[in-house]
Amino acid sequence: MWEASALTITVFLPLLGAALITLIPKAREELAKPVALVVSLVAFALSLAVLAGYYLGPAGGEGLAYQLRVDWIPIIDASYHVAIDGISLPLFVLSFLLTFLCAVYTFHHLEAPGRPKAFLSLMLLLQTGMAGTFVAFDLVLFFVFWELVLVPMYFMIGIWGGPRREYAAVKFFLYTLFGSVFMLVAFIALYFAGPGTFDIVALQEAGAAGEFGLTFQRLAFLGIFLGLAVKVPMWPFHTWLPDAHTEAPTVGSVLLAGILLKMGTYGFVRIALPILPEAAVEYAPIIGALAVIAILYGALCCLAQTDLKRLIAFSSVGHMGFVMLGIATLTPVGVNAAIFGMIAHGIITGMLFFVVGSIKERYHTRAIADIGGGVLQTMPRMGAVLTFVAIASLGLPPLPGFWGEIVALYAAFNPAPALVDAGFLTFFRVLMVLGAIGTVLTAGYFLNMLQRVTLGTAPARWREAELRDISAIEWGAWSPLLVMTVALGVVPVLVFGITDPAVSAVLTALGVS
Amino acid sequence: MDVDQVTQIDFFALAPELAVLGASLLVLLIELFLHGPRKRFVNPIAVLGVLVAFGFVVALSVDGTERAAFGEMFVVDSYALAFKGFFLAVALFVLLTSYRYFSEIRTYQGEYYFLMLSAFLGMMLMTSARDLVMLFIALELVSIPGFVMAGLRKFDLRSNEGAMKFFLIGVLSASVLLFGLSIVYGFTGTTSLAGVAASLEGAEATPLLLAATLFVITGFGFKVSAVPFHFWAPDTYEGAPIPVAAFLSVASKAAGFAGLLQVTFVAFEPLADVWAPVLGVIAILTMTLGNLTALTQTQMVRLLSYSSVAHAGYLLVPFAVVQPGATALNADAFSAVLIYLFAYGAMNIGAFAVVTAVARRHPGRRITDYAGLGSRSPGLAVALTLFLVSLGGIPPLVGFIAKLAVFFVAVEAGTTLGIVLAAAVAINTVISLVYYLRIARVMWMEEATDPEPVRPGLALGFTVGGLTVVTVALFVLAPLLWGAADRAVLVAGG
Amino acid sequence: MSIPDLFMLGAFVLGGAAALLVVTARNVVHAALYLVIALVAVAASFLWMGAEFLAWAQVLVYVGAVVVLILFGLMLTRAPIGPMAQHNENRKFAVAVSGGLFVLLVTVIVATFGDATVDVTPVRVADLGEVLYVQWAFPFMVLGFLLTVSLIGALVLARREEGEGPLPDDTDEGSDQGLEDAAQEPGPSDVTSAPGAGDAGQQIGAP
Amino acid sequence: MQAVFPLTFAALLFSAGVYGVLSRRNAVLVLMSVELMLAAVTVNLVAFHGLVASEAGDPLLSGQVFALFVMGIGAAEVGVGLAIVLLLYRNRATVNVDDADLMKY
Amino acid sequence: MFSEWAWLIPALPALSVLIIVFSGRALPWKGAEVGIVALLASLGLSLGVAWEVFSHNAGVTQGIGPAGDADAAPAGAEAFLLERGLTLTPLGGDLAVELGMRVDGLAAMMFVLVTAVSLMVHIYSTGYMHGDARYTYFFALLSLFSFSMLLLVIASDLLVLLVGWELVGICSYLLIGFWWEDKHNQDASIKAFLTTKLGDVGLVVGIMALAGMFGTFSIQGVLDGVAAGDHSQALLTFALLALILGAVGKSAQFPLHTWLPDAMAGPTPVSALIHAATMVTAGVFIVARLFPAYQAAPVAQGTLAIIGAITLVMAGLLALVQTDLKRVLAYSTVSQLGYMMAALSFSYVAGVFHLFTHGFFKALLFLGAGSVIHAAHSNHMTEMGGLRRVMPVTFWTFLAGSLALIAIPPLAGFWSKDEILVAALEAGGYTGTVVLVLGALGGLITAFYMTRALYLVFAGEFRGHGHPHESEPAMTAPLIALAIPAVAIGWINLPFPALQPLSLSSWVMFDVDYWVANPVELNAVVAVIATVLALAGVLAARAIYREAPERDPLLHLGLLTHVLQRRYYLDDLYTDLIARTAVRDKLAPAAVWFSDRVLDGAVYWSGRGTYELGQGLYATGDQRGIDGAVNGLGLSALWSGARMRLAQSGNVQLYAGALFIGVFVLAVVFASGA
Repeated sequence: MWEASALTITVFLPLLGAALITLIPKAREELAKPVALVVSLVAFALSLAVLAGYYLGPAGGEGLAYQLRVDWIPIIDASYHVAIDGISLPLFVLSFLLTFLCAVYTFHHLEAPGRPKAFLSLMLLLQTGMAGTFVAFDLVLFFVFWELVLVPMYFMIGIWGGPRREYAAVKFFLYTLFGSVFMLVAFIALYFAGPGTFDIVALQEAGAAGEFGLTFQRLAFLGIFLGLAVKVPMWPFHTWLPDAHTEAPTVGSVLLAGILLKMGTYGFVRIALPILPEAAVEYAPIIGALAVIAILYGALCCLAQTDLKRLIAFSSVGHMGFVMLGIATLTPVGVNAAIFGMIAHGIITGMLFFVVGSIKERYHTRAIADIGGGVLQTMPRMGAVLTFVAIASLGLPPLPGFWGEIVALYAAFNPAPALVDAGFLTFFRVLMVLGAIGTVLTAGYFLNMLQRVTLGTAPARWREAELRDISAIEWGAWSPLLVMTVALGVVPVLVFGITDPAVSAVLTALGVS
Repeated sequence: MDVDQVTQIDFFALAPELAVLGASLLVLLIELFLHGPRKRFVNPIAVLGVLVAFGFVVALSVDGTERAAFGEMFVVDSYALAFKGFFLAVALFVLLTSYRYFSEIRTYQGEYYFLMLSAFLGMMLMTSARDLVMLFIALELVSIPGFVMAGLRKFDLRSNEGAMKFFLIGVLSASVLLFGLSIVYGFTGTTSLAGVAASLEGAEATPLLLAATLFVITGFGFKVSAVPFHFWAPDTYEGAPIPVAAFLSVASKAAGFAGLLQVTFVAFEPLADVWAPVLGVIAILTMTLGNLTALTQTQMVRLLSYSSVAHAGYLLVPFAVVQPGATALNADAFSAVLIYLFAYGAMNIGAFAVVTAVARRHPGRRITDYAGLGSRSPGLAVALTLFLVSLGGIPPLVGFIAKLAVFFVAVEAGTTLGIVLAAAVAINTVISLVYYLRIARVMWMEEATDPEPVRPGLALGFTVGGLTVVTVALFVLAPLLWGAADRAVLVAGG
Repeated sequence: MSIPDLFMLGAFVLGGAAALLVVTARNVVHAALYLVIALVAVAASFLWMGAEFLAWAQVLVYVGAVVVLILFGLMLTRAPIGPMAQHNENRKFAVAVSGGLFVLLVTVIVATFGDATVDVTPVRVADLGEVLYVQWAFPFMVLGFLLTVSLIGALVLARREEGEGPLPDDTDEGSDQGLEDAAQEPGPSDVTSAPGAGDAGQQIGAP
Repeated sequence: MQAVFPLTFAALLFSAGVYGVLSRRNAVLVLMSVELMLAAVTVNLVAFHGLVASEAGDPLLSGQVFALFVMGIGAAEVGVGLAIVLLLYRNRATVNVDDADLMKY
Repeated sequence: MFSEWAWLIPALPALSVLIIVFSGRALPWKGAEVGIVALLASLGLSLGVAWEVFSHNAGVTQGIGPAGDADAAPAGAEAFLLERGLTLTPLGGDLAVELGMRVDGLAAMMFVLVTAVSLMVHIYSTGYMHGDARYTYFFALLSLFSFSMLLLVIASDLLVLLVGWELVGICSYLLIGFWWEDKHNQDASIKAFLTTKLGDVGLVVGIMALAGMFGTFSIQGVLDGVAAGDHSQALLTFALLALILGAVGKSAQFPLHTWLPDAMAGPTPVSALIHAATMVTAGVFIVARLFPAYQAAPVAQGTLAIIGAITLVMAGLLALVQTDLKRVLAYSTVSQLGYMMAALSFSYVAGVFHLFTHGFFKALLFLGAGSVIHAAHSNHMTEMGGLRRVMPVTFWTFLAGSLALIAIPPLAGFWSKDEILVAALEAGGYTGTVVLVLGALGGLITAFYMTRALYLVFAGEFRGHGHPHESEPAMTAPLIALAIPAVAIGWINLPFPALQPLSLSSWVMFDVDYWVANPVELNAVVAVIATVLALAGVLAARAIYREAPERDPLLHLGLLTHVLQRRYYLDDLYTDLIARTAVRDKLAPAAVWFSDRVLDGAVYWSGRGTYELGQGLYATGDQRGIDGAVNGLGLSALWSGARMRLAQSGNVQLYAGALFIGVFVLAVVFASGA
């Protein structure tokens, strides 16, 4: 019973919570916070139970577990098919963790105009969309969850965001939508070209069996690529991201960086590669090149930033570049690295946005020049946490960012045999060197940022302002992330161990690696 | 067809129409005996009539046998029943939307409901008609009350003008349609849809026949407000009472599509090679122009009217992929149109219902009137947001299922035109969300200029709430929608 | 060219000329009278083609009723009776469109039916009546209802009566003055309480 | 009888009607033009009926019956149209079609 | 037995970090004691491990007899090697990262060096950093650094080694910028980190290339793979060259050496520990770690020699003209690291031996310098002088360290540097000759600048402000403790074949065959020449600076004349002309110019240029180009929307016209379709 319904219960519990919150009378709006906290905590606990069950249950840590397949629209063979495996499990759990922590954080601060009821119900709705994307094993269902996140995030940015929130929100929405409608078209094309189903498992089998012609694969991959690349975002589809991140409220930024971006890269691993392996081989060099451009370009743009949040937003472009580089290699190592990179980026950048959000809340500005340095003086703990997280983000070992980057680079040195046969060995090795150079630039802008923000002597007005250092609630929201940052870095097997069997299974089925 | 056959009338088959007819006459009659504010009680009578008719439709569906009365003039099959059910549901919500709007006037309430019910009667007849003559008469029965209702804001010049434009373009296109039909008759010697199809099978597509097809398309193109036959729509919607605008944008348009479906998928199916690309061009033009023009609108009803033009474009996409003889593909295309229509009906009437509610407080119907609606009337704002997002085709709302169905057939066709159409729909979806989101933005992200809440009242509140539920529920229950549409397919050779 | 052809040609010439005059006459009443001629010519052509009943129906319905209705319309709208410019600035455009249409139609007609002939055997009125009341009974009934609907519709629009007022949002230029009392009115009690909006609205929107 | 004569007659009436609809300012004159178009349709129908009768035959007399219906519908339309024109005239004291451009863009 | 527990050596400082971070402030000595105890324990364990390794290796080598006598090692004789590990994580496929330890002679030696120096620095810092606001934080970082360095040393897996490598880098960053209120320190810390990080590109590429070639990150696996010889020679050379780039960055070799002098902005104990004894030797260490691989790639070896040779001379010349005491020492460090690098291209033992000795005496020198600076409140030698009298302990220990560095026999530096020159001589060839000549010349320069520093600091009258006094025992005790190895540590590898089985060469050997084939021998000629050169340098400097260190040497022509007259007029002339005029006034400034302008400028401008590129890219490319295109599309949609709505003219007759136009247009479409 639990085996079949676990994912459904876990995914839709937040939705139920959202509905519950809307029923709270307006006069007692503050009640929404504890409700959201409890709901997200229970959901998180359930996700942990799923995680535990994946290892202790019948799946024993391999293959698909918690499968539930119910016909939804039988005429087009679209089903409610949910399942989970090692590829999605870490992301699944992370989404619940981050949402829970965001719920905690809202006790500390919620941007104007407040309205916790609306905000938290949107957040929980978003959670359902995010978690659902990671467990959907039907293309239509996947798309539904994929799009489901757009609306709440649109409102989160648009209502609670910064000065240019409306522009940012619309841009986020439209840009993502633009990509995803083409993805939908490609999904439907898969239906007609393949075995006449939207079931991802069946389509993967069809893909491995070579049921799709090469020309078709190229076109379909292009469509899917557009949808996913915008979400990732890959260069040059990234321009929505700085605006969205910059203007979004803290919680929005955290979830956007922590989970939403991963949906794109996850889509590559789950859908694009296994179903269209031959096209993947053809596109891999392009993806790799774009990824490396993103790494270098993101870093260079970061150097030019004067806005703290925007800087971190641009850093995401670079980090996701490493993830995409890993995927582009089409090897188990690369894909593992990519998933690790996603988790690492989710935790670290999520944490960065938390800290930066808190700094902004206290300083009432995001401009680095206005902060004027010396956060370590005004708020020593905040400065220390920011330093730690920034250092984690720049890929210092043994923190998680390192594993994602370095293993991706390794994978780029030894790309899949199919790519080697296609004559791209040297190309990928050049990409690796360029990516390695990117790590220096990454270090450069982060240290530059730290210098300008945390170090030095604080301007008099901030010293006199008596800014409050990290509050208890903030510690509560952050310490799990900080602990995980260290834990995943020191014990990377926590993620690699989960992903490796699944990734190897998926990629060996392709026959490209 | 001998005399016995046509005089043996199956009243059960006719029951829904008779119920609506009865209600319409009853409304007209009873209103004479009601005075002042009491005149509004004719609305419940009309609603009751619609519900009774709906009951009959359900009964007929359960019964399941194909019935006919008056030969091909009146056929009851799953297609007809599906559409009748849809039209009656639309009628129900339009009537509920109308209640408070019209309850505030003293006169011609009975006439209004009579006209409205007559129009719906016309639609129901249309779906049962399998003959061009009957089809045309039913279509006129939809149009003529529409002309009148569009002008019901008798003291507002905009309404007068809107009605005039609607009427002139309507009559003009009716003439064009008739001219086309007459040529078709000349070629085939029959006005029966099946007969036309049979006689066109293998026939040479002479220029005159093509011109006739074109004229017929033009006639229906007016009804569905496809570009370039759409110009009346924004002006008329803007001038018309809002419930009537809702009626025009959903019911009247759906009737146009019902007619177009029968004519193209059944009668002209053998000529699909010729007219399908034309409809493809029209589809692309319609959605693009509708969406682009909607971008810069400042008036809510006008914006929705351009939006409904754009939706006509999406609805035309399945027509454009029809191929002669490709029964499976055509059936899918047919059902895609039905799915889209049903979905569109729910969400668009919902949007108009909210607009009706807001217009009571802000007759100007400007988009700026919606500022801060999210804090003033959260319920209405949530509902309108859902309707708009659904119109944009975002899951988990029924609009997504509709878009999915359209994409589905466009891709299924696998032709270049299909791919181009899919891409056009994709791009247009994005464009359309610009203005849908603009309204959402105004509602939720701008300060209210008027702090007073907007209260919809019971009937309107029920409409909005009910349609919200429908918009969400039909997504989850998409198989019902899809299955119903699939069963209602009416394709030559199918 | 047979005799019916000649008759037909006569109706053609007469009706065509009259039709052209209808759409070009500078005097509205003259236009109406030309319309009578054109419609009579149409009736005549029916006659030559063996549709006797239709011919008489045409004369009765159109010449007898419709044209009279139109003349009434002209009078009621106080159209200037004297000659004056009755054309808008689209005239050249209109000539091009209609001329093009005519050329197009004639071309395809001649191409398609250049050598076809029309059976002019008169249709007996009894036969027509039979099919009309048996096979076409249903559309006929619906047409009857349609005429009723149009009658009532025309009446609603054309009449003015006591107590008639504008609809809630009848305003010029859509000014933002909502109905205050409507807004204050509590929603759920609508069903029973008498809305007093009509009166207020009348003062605002009455022409 | 040669089919081209009635058919061309109908085409002429129709085109004239189109011209009138497009170019006449007075709404009543536009209505008259519409009547011409409808008349054209009836001529067409009757002619085609003859055409069909001369070939396969038409036991249902569809063409003539259709023409009859078109006449009825034409009458109904004129009624409603005139009502609309009157309404417009009452509120604005003009029946010129091209003056009606309160709503645009 | 100790070796099995060697993992505790890094683990104890790691534990100490946690304790200090979480409860350091509450402790009586504010956390310092935790670090000291941990390091003490680690040192003890290190010595145990060292003894175990030594006894094993000595057992093997004693069986063979004096190095060089036998032709080959007997079968079964293996150098000590203990590898223990657990799989840290699979990476996919059959690739995994092992968290393992690789205990052998090299590791054991590094354990001793790192823990000993670190312990001394810990103790010293309790005095030096006394009263600092971030005292506890400082000790946490020191412990963290010790852990990181030891992790680097113990790693059996290249990725884990990389972890340690990066960690020491970040510790260095944090410690250089320890007083972060000052922008100068911030800049120095960032420069240090980024410059080494740039080198890390090479390291990462190299490691990836090695791992990619051999399918494992394990050091042993790589070495086995190289030994098996089934690989692309070009790729191996490429990988090793890339690794050299990493080493160049970390060990401040030409041309990436510029960060190290700036790094002196950090607290002096940090300079002693990180920027003299341990972290900067990581580059040397990794080359030593992969020495067998380098042996298989002569090109890489040659590159090492050239880089080392250039560095040692260039840095020595630079040291000549510094007035900042720490900078003198910093350049000296760079120079000595150059020796080590160069040495490793010929002889494993020579390079490692010099690493070991240098670690002790350079730490001593830095700590001594710290003591001096603490007393004089200035880094500048112009504000010192005459401290010999007031700071006797500091003076004597500093002198010992200086002489060790100058390589005066029988102090530590002499033996190790001599070994390098001998190795270069024996290797011969182009690179050998270059290293030999430049190395000898470098000895001269080293002697000169160290003597100058000694005179400027300790001789003459005090030129600064205040009243300097001897440092507290917490600082002097480590000086004394370090002075002992500075004097004596060289004796553990005396170049006499008979002693070799019991010496360092046996202790640190990685392979018995190599030990047999490359005996450490005394070359009397080289030793004498080197010593003479060193003494020449000392004397030259003494000649210039003895009498009046406070005066600008340029004005000391009279003194020069006096020296000439007394002994070797030519010699003095030579000294004057070459050492003072040519070298100091021309070459050294030129080198400074090159270093500051060209190299540093290149670094600066490449950084600056990168920044500008980022600015430009962002402003034009991203915001105007890509984003502009996106916004432009939106705008054009709006624009066309605004155009299109004009079609809605309001005139119904135009609408009707459009209807017919539409019919015509569609007819054309129709016709084309049909």
